[in-house]
Amino acid sequence: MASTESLLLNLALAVLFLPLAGFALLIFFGKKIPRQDLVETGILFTALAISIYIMVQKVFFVSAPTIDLTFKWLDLGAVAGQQGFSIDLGIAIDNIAAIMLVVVTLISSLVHTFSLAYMEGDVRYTRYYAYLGLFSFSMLGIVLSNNLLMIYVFWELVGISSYLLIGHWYEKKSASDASKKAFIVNRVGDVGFFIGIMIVFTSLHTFLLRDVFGGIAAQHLTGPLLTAAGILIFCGAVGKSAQFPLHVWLPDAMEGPTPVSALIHAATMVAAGVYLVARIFPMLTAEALTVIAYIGAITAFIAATIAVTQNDIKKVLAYSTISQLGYMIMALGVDAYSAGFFHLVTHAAFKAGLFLASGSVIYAMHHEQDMRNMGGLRKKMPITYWAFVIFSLSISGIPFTSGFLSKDSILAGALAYGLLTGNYLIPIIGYLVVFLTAAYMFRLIIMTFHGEPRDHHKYEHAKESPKVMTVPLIVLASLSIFVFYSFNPFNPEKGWFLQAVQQPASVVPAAQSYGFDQPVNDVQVTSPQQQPNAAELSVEAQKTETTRYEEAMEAVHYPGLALSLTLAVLGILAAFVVYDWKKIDAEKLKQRVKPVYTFLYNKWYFDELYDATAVAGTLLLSKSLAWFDGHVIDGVVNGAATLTRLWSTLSGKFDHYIVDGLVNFSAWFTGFLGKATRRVQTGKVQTYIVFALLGVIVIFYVFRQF
Amino acid sequence: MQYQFLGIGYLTWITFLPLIGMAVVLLIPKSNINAMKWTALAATILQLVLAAIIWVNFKPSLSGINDPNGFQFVEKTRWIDLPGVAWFGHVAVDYFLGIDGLSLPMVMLTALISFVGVIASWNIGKSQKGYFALYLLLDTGMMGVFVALDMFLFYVFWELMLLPMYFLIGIWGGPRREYAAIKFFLYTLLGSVLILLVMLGLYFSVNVTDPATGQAMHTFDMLAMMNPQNYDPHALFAGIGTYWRYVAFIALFIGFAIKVPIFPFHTWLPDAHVEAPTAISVILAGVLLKMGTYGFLRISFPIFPDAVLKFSYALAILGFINIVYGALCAMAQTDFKKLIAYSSISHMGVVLLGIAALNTQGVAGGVLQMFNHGVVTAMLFLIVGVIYDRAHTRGVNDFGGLANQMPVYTGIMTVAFFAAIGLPGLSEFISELLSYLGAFQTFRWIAIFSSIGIVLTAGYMLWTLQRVFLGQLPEKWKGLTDVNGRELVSLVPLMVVVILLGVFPSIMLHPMSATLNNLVDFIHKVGTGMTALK
Amino acid sequence: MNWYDILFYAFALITVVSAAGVVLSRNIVYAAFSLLFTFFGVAALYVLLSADFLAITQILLYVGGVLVLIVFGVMLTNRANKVEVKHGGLTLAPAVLVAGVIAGTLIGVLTTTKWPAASFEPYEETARPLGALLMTQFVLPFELASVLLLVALVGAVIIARREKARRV
Amino acid sequence: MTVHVGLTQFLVVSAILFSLGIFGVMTRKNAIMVLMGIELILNAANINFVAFTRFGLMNLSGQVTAVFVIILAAAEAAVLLAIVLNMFQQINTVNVDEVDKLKN
Repeated sequence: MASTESLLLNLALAVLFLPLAGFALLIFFGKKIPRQDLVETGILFTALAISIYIMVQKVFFVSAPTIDLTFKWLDLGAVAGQQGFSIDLGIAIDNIAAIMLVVVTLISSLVHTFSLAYMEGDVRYTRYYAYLGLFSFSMLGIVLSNNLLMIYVFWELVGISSYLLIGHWYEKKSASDASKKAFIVNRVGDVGFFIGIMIVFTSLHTFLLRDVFGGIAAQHLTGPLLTAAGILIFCGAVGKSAQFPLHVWLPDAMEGPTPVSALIHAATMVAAGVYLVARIFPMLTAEALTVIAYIGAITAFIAATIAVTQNDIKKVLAYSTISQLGYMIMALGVDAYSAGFFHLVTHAAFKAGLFLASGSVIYAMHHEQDMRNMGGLRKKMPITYWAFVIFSLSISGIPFTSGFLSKDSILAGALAYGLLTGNYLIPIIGYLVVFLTAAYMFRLIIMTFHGEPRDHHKYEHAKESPKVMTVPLIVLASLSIFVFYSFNPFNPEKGWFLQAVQQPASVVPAAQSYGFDQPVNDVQVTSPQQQPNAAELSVEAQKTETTRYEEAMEAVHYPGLALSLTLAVLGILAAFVVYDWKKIDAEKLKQRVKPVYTFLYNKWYFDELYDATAVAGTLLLSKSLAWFDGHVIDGVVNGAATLTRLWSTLSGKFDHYIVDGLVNFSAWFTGFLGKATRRVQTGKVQTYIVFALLGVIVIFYVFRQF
Repeated sequence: MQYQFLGIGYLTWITFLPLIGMAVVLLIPKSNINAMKWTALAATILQLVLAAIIWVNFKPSLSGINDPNGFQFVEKTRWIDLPGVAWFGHVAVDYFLGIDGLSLPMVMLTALISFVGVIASWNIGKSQKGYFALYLLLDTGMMGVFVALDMFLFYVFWELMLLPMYFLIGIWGGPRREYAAIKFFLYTLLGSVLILLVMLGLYFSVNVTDPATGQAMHTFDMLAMMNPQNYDPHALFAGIGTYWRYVAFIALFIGFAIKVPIFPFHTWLPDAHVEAPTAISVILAGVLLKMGTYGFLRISFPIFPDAVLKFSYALAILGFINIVYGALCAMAQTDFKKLIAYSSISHMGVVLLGIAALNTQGVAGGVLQMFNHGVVTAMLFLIVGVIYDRAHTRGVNDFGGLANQMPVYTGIMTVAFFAAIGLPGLSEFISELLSYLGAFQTFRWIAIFSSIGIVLTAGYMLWTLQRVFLGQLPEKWKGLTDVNGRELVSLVPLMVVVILLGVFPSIMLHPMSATLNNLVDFIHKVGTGMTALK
Repeated sequence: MNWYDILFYAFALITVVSAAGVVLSRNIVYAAFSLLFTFFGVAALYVLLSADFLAITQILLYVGGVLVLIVFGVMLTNRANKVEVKHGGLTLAPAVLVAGVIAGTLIGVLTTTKWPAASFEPYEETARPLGALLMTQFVLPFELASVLLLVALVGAVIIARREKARRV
Repeated sequence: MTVHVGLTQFLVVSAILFSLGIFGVMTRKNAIMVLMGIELILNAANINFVAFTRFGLMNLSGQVTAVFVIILAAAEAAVLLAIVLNMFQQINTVNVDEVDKLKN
């Protein structure tokens, strides 16, 4: 291994374990260290610096697609004559991992900085930073893992950090409820993930992704089972990335501190689901991808519709996050791998920014989160306001922002997918969501920053946040500008980012794949499984002639771009018409579509549905089983005991009256005989002698032989 | 022999050290309670040290199970030798001790839990002399079960541990202690009877050559029972896959299942746990339950491999029922101890599921789960004990907000709870992972349905966590103090083990792998009749 | 009839008559004295049977030991001779009957039995071979007998010396 | 009657003695008298032993047995007299038919 590569691996390990060291330090010696917050923040900035170095090195200078470090973690030996059981684990750095490293450490360090002010004076300030460290460690672990098992391990660990951070203010019932809900809902998805892993391992005897892909390419795992494995692993992503139908936990997770929401529930952890799908992308079959695309599209639509009606600033952002995550998932589902990942990165920046900005607002408004009590904050908080606007433009997909680049790629991909498969529902939903996104984002801005202040008391006390909070906003806002990703503001294709993030070729059998990456002229010839190395294959594919997919992309790129831009602008306009210029009375509009509004306002009644079915059902089942256990099973046991006792009573009676009766009778009878013959028993020795002698004489005469 | 101290083998020492301690305790005057405690503690610490020495000297490459040369620290002498007994003929019982990769984790677990249990017994309120004497006797019985290789000896230890347990629950227990103790005793005794019957059946079926006299004789040697060629062709249990072998396997299974406990033989467990004092709950959940599954692996499986192969599906289904049923029942409980008791049932289901898979990873996962569950459940019961000592109630709904009042306690508890949930990085994750992986390979659908248990476990554990530790602190608990030094001494070693094994499971898996591979191989080869019969 | 026969019948008569006196006498002292004659008669019969050692032993032990003991007993228990020796629970008739039947049976059997040709051996001194036998073939019974005597001695002393217990 | 005195005559004497002893034991109440009866019985038995030895039907062990019988009689007499004395002290009687405490 080249020295650069081993250096990068060591550095990656350092990045991974630094936050863990910080966590341990704060948990065990938290009280003894001065300024614990700065320790952890410093650690994160160190990690950021190293990550940037790793990314630059990897993306621009290292030619190998993947740097890998694998070690044997567990070896159970082998049953004689059979394949042994061992588990290899390790880390790998490829381009997307390197980019994710930077994203995670960047957002994390900015959030750390932001929290210095936001969380100041909190009861469990040290604990808060410790958990942030634990989270960073786990998230980096997901990023660096080169195998499904470690991903699962860190997957659970981010889950637990998320649990701890959502429940940071656990004195509030709502907070502890929300943390519990988040963990359990995630667990549901994780079970699917777990089963998927089991399918993969049982068929291929390895967790290492490269060997998994190799095995699938060698047809060791095919057919419906492969599809099932893909969908089941995707279940993990459904949970973590809050996709329909497991999206219900994310809005509740807003009970946690706002910086946590920014870091975990907007930028990184929830994006881990998308990252996971990207990681396993080569093994997904066409059916699995279709499922993924639909789940993503449905999620994007549902969340966007709900976001339009919400009044809590963080809830709006939460649904917006779900919606955007749906976009990314949908992108992966429609085979727009690069676009999905691109959106993940850009979204991380602007959504973290949005949350931090909302945090800034909440901080200024003394923990007021209801937008109906805000308004007119533009003048009080100019930096926050402008950052907010930039983020909103970015999420709405307005040109010259990063969001425009990534979102446009996704929409183009969806459109191409529709073109190739005839399945237009997905692009239609995609475009609908563009409109909704722009509308609810600007509704948020207008309600918060424009117009007249509604709560004058809080308005009076509001002021711009301190520098530690605004500087992260400025950094994130600047990262929402196109130049960081591509110099061409309208087409990111040739930018470094999309050059670095190339779609890996599918390893599934040709019959089970979309077949988009096959040349236009010759659909059937190339079968990917003949070429084991997925990464090489992707490079190959790019170099050869135009594939069907590229052709479709070519066809839809500019029309799609125009359409999305139009819809976004319309959405912004709609928001202004209703909420700023008040051409249409929002209240009247609500009244007119009251059933729809109520339905949306209540989040499509998902929570109620789950409470009524899954939760209540489980509790009912558990109660009835406990009853069953206590009364039936234990009843049988106790009944057996009672029966035994009854039996023993009966047999006791039997014993007393029959058996003992016989004994007593025989005793009585003997006594009777005794009484009858006691006259013989005179107690006089002589009598006995007489009888003895008479006996002797009798015997003598009886037995004499003459 | 190499591993001896004062001419007596290590295993004898580790088994009978507590008995020496018991003798000392009995000699101590009644008033000197401290001396008794320290004697008990010294005995268990010595035991732990000895266990560590055994651990260090253990050779992981040896296979054990059916191979007399695969056992280590073997001690074998004639114990009972009666040349002519009516019906039985020449009765010879060996004092046959030895460990392999299967018993090693159990020996470690017993030593560790016994040590922790003594510390948890520090505040026993009445007749300490009797308590510690019985406790040490119990310790000897438990250790003996895990090192005995002669079935008769095994049975003796098995019964030996029953009696002190009965008294420990029945005298030092809670309000319904008599009911619980009798239930425990009768239930276990029922199992013992079945084991005894099968043991006698096996005894009469097996013929070996007596090395001393060169004559054929019956034997209680487990290893001899595992070899199909030792069976008298006309005996009850001769052959492979014969009717009576299935019957015997089921009887033996029920005998051990009661101990595990496996649905529907589990109802003694919640009662016993609720009534038993903390330390006894710890021992009960930590060690005693493992004896059942240990019995499966040590006796049922290798002696009746054909029956195991036939019934493995049923075993897996029982494992599934245990997992889901236990978890659901736990969810409905409001008594903290009862909740953990049901969670034990659920977790022991994972063991059953793993070992029913009959492949390396499944069995290894099962055995590791036995160890891990022992440690984690011991922690959970200690935790309940801590809170019960202070608040004198175990109602989950009576608490709330303890996290602020008792931060260190909450921290330790969180580790234990998350270990029980199966959080990666903590020990139970590895064992559950391996068990499920093994089960998935053999019984795909059962493994999938069982994994519902993962969600349910998270559900009731977190719900409990929330009800007890989160939220507002009720006014009446303002006076509760955090864990004290003694409680930390009992909790921290367990916590270290939990985390250590969560990160480096190889520590525990490596010594057992050769043995378990041999076990799996043996079951498949002998169970399908691949080894020629006489 | 030779001297031997005459002597036999004489001593047999003495023995039987005195024995009858023992069992028929109403006075216990007379009975005791009659017993004395019986013992002498038996000793004489022993002499006639050339059992010199036994004859001496008979006189020494029975006359010198047992009889003296009996007389002591009589004296210690008979307060001033006033105790009439009553006949016991059995009336005379059945006793006579039983004894008669026994006697008749025995004598009948004895006289009708054909004894093997008895070799009337010449007189030999018996003390020496008896001693040898006791020390060889019968050493164990001999020792046992000595132990028995010791036990009887000690036991007799203890029983006789026992404190007067409460009357019931 | 030319028959010389032989075995039969001795045995007859012994039988008469025995019967007289039995008669004494049966009819007397006084324990000492009973003892005397027993002594007669024992003497009768001894005569038999010695007679058998003399007439060659038994070797010298007959006499040895007689010696033991005498020893036994002596011991028995001692013990019995002790018992009688004790009995006399306790219940003030020497009549065996009054010693019936075990009855009822």
